[in-house]
Amino acid sequence: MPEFLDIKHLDAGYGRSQVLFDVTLGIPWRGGVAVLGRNGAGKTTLMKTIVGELPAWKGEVAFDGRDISRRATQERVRAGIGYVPQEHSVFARLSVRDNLAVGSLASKKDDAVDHVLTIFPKLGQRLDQPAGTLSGGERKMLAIGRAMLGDPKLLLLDEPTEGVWIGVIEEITERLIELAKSIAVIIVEQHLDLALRVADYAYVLDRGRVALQGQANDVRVNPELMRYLAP
Amino acid sequence: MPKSMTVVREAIAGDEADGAMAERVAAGQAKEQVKAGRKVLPIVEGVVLVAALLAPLVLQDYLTVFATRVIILALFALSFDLVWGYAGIMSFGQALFFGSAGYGVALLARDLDITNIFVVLPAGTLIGLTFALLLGGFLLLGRHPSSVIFVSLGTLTGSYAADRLARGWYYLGGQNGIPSIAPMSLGGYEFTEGPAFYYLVLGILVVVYLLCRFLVRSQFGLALAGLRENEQRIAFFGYKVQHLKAIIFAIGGAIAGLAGSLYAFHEGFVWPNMVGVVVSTQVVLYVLFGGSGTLIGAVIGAVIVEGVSFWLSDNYREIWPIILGLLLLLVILFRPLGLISFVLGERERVGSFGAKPKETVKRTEKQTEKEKRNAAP
Amino acid sequence: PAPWANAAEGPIKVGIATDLTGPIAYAGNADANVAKMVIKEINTAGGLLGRPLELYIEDTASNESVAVGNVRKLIQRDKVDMVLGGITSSMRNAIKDPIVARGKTLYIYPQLYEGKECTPYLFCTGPTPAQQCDEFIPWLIKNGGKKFALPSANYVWPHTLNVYARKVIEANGGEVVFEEYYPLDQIDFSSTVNRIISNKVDVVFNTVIPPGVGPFFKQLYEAGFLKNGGRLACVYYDENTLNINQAAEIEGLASCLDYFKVLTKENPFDAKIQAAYEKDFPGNFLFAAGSAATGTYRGLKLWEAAVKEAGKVDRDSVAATLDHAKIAEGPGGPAEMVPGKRHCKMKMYTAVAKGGNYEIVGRSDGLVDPKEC
Amino acid sequence: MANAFVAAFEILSFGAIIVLIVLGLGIIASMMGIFNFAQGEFVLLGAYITYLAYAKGLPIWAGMVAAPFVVGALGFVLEALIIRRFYAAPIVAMLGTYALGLIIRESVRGLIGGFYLTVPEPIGGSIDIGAMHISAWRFTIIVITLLVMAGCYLLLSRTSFGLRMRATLENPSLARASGISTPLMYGATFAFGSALAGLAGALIVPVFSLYADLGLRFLIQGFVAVMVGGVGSFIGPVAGAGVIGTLSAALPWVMAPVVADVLVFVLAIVFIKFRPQGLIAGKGV
Amino acid sequence: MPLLEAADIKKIFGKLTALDGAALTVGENEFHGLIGPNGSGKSTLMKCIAGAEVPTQGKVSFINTDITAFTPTERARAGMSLKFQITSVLPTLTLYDNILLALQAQSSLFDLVFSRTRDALHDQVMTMLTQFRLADRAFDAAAALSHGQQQWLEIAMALAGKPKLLLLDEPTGGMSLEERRVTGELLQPIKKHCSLVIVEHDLDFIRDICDRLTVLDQGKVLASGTVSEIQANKSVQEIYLRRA
Ligand SMILES: Nc1ncnc2c1ncn2[C@@H]1O[C@H](COP(=O)(O)OP(=O)(O)OP(=O)(O)O)[C@@H](O)[C@H]1O
Ligand SMILES: Nc1ncnc2c1ncn2[C@@H]1O[C@H](COP(=O)(O)OP(=O)(O)OP(=O)(O)O)[C@@H](O)[C@H]1O
Ligand SMILES: [Mg+2]
Ligand SMILES: [Mg+2]
Repeated sequence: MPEFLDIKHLDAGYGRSQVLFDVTLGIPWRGGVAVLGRNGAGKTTLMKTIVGELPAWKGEVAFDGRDISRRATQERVRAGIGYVPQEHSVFARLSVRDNLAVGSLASKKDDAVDHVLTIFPKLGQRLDQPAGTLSGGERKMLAIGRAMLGDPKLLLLDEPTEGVWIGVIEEITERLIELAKSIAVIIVEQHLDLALRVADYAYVLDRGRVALQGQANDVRVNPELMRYLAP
Repeated sequence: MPKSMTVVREAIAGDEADGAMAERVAAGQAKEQVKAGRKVLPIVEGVVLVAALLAPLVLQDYLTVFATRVIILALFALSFDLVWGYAGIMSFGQALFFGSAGYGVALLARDLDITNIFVVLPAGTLIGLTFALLLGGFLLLGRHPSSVIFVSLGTLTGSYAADRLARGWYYLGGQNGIPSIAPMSLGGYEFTEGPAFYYLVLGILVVVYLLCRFLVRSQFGLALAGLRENEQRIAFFGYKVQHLKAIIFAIGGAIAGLAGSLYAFHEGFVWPNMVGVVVSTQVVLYVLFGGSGTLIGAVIGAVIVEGVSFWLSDNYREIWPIILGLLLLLVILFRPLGLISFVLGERERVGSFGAKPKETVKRTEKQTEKEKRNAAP
Repeated sequence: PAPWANAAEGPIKVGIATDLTGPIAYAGNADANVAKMVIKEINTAGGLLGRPLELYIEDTASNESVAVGNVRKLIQRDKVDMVLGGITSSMRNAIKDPIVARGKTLYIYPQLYEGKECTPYLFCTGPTPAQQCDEFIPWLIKNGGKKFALPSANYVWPHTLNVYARKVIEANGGEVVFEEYYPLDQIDFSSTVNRIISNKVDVVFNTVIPPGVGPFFKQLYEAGFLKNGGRLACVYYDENTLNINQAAEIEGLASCLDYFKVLTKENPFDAKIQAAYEKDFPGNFLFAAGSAATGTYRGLKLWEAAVKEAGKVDRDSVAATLDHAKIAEGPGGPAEMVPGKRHCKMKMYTAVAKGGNYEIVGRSDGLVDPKEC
Repeated sequence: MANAFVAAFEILSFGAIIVLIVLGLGIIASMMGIFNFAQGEFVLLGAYITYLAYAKGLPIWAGMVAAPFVVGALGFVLEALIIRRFYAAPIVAMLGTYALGLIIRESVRGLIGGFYLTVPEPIGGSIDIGAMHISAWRFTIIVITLLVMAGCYLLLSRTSFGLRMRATLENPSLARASGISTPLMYGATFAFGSALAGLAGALIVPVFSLYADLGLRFLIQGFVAVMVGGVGSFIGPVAGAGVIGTLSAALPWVMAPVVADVLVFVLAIVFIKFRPQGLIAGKGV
Repeated sequence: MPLLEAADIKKIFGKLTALDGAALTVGENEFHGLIGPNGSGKSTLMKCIAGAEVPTQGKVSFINTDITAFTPTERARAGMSLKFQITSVLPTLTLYDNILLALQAQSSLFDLVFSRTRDALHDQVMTMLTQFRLADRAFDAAAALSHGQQQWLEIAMALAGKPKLLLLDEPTGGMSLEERRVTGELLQPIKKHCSLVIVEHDLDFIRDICDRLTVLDQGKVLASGTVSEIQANKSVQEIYLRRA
């Protein structure tokens, strides 16, 4: 049986500089997958290529059995991919309320926004504030909330806990573990512990190549791991 | 509560370099041409200079006169390029300085009979400088930086208002402008159109060009680039942003004023369009067409736009404005960085202030390799 | 081509600089057409001094800076013997120096204008304020009333014309209720219309120009000015401008020019040139007085006469004979230069718009003096 | 009293005309971040289409109805072919649309031969109230302007269109990542803004007659109105247009028109300088 | 005498009171950590100190001068340097130019125009780039860096001006544990000539490098003291257990 998201021999990059080299990975229908690697390893680039913000130079991206590597981002998203970018992850001039409204444009559930607000009560107090004026952590919460509202079948999270306070990280982690029971989650994360708690499987990128992969628990104890994460 | 609103805007603008902007930068980056290494600019500059020096020898009389005009306009384009291409200040009303200097020297000639080149050119330069300081001081300066759109539409409106003022003001000749300006003089010699005037103007252009070139390649030029990229950010480094903007805007105004006074004497008349929107837009087109952010691009743009319109109006009399529009559109669409980008790489266009890039890279690459090995456990 | 007697000396070069593009292109193209027609006519008749005429047309593009460049082409590249052209006053001002002072060439300006142009070697063949006002304003006072309003576009022609008009109005027992100037592209005239209505003005002596004039007349009409017996007067209104408004909005508008198309009914010569023009140039560019087409015709013919008399084409000789040149036939009748004045005497007609066409209601007894310089 | 009423009506009607013209400009500027220098030419095209219908013997209102659709469709096409490349650079967009405007304007000039052509109003004459006459057509324009304004407001506030549009402008890549089809949004918005310009042109041509510079005449005034009102919302530019239109019609009642003309712009710049966010800061619709 | 003293700072955004009488005192050569839950006002306090926000009320003094009314430029020239929470490098300029821009900021106009410091600064630029492991990308545009690399560059730029007080707002966001450790090591040597205020969520990191801590909660200072004092503080433990 094919994987839910199947990436084969993917090359990608910016302009003429290639960043990803022959990346092959598979994401199952359910459960978490962590993508690790040091700064500049190509994690964000991989995420962008999956949602289609960057074109794949070579190779194949298949989602739900269909090749999506030529599809526009919005089509991929409508097909069920949710994405929390690393930077610029909220609509800065739109209010928090409108940000959430954009997230739920495609959603059928009425109480979805309320649900997000129970997860992140902090946002409830900031509904009319332009999202650009939120604090760093609040912004991340909003971005995650927004992506969750679209009922994705595959959720891509690019460093969702950067700048988030430990108290909230715990909350987010639990939600993600919960979520990973019903959908697929790809998480790029520097908190190794967190990442490997959410993920069952992990890939480690090094200079644009998959350097290491395996079950989360195996990767965690792999002596090679530190070498790929240290600067 | 106006205060807190501005604060909100500022927070948004300053903090979250907004997504659209990020996309812009990324788009620009993606187009990066890897033509580094070779230095193309000096070659282009040299070719243009030689061509300009030889032009009167091969051109007929009237074409030399035309070429003189073009060179004056190139000087004007230079002033705009400095302000927009280097410092990122969108002066959509650059004609205001050009034209007011033109009017100024025309009045000197008409009312005071002063046409001495050593008086009128400095006077024109000074007028341009003063007007730039006044308008710039009003529009650009202040605690809260003005947005590009505000500056561009503000200067545009300023120039529009000046145009209308000139049309309405009888002393300035109203709609008719000031005709029959006496030629510029030096002692008994009169600069009428022709090769002498041409070389005079070319000389001035070369000197101004070299000064500008020196300026933008100095560390001051780097400060200007910082200003263009993110004015608020560099204030936190300790740059006196207000001074920088005032200085560069005033220099731009002064050069425009110099060009305007030359133009007035060369054409022999000034009229309201000269301060207005049409000429303001025209200079923006020159620079965009040639390639903003490279001094030579401004010159090339002026030469080509003027040359092409001249040729078109000769050969496609009825429809030349349409063809010109089409050409402009095509260049803007397919060469948003201007014609110069055909020969010039992105990096060289944006400029780089590091010394001897190649050597340094090699040296440090070795070092980092070593360091990486060291860092690895 | 005809066998030219003096072919060896080469053709005589006539330069036309006029607005072929831009806002007043309709006038410029008509002028260029007239020039083509006249030159062709002269050439068919054997040329001038046994030499063919060669026409050089440059576009002044309704843009003074383009114009100067292009006029220089005529002078310096084509080395024409004479330049005729320019429609607006500002255009004349811009190009006269390159032609006359720096270019040392003869310049003929064909358009009706504000007068006061007394530059040597510059000859004007269109009507002057005196020609347009002296007979017209008394007629207006008789057929409209004594209270005049002078709404005007803010540029030189209206200013200067109004000074003259005011003198004539007051000399004939009329009164100027107000004289006001507007930006050239103003298109809302509510306050003006209000002043006209509330001051019970009899005659609106208008020098507002397009684009403002259309909305202005419409607003006047809608405010009931015509209904209450008001009279519109506008001395540049010719057949071109009739279309700006619907016929009802300008019913009774009076104009005073050197030519109207209706004259073809009474003048065989006018009928002849009108027909010749329409045959060659059947398009939209009308042979009309307000766009300087008649002045162009007159100017070229006067110049032809002058060259014939001089027997040479150099500037000074032609200027000397053009000084007193005459033509027996031209649009609207004969014309002659007033010696020493470089302006032209011609017949003037007063016409009134009725249902979208002009009717001649008055004609000058003889040639009217320009009273300039 | 009667005089004051007429004055108020006239001033209001000119204000309405400016609002009508600025509507489309404002939507494109606020929603797409593009100051469209060709907007005046879209107005011109609307006027020209109305004239064409009239010249071909069709009823004038038919031309007026067709104008917004034709111009809107053209806007859609132009967006896909040209404008789309400009979102990355607002200044380049100004110049690009300027060139586009030049092309359209000069083509239309060629088509109408540089003349001033009259188009009669479908509802002509004046409404007489006692001794006062007010123009029936200007009155109609006021009514239509109000209706169109209300319609746009509802569209932008009651449907998700406005939200999608603002999201797209704010951060296109994130908008795509939220499932919004940004190309479609841009196309639709630009077409909508152009259609409004077409409508404006159709409605004002009987008042001002048709000529090639018809639209250009309003352009800078429109930009100033947008700035005064505040970029970033629908209401802002509309309010700005109301103020600028009313001001430029009202000032000549109390001072020399030539002075009034310049004064409007000077006042506007000073206002914007000290209240850069505009009359109505970019909030809500 | 402390180097920096911010007293009774209040910042109100519309209806929201982001800072409610917060205070911060930093001594010379002191590394001071600023911690607290999301939205507690840490970044806002940093901005008030650096001049990016104007406090509604309160006073900031720096090296015995009241700088409350100073512009950011004046503060920078007085010896302050800030790294924003959200990276804001100058995207189209090269890394080299980014650093040089920061280094030359306080040169006189004359020196800038005649490029009198260019050569002198060259080695410094290269040293900084090498220190932050960016040297091989010295002539790439800053926009081409990954998020983490941009953080490095930001820190380098903040350090470049040789400030007396360095304000770092979450400098290690997006860095792995190892990378954080290296950053900490890079920061240690500046202690000789510079004080540091650092905002961080990673308590281990903060503990490692800071001398003193201030804890903010809902715009108020909850506690301030040495690391061990704070760790022992009851109310601090409480909020760190409480959910946000
Ligand atoms: N310009 C603004 N307008 C309105 N509210 C604002 C503005 N700036 C900040 N806030 C609010 O003030 C509060 C404090 O924000 P601040 O950025 O200082 O938090 P922080 O402590 O840095 O949080 P984090 O750890 O998430 O970065 C937040 O709730 C934020 O939403
Ligand atoms: N816009 C761009 N243009 C060119 N190169 C880029 C661009 N963005 C990133 N890169 C390069 O691509 C490589 C991978 O970047 P990427 O952002 O994917 O890294 P990352 O693994 O997400 O790192 P981080 O942990 O710092 O976020 C880096 O070397 C970076 O310099
Ligand atoms: Mg990343
Ligand atoms: Mg913060």
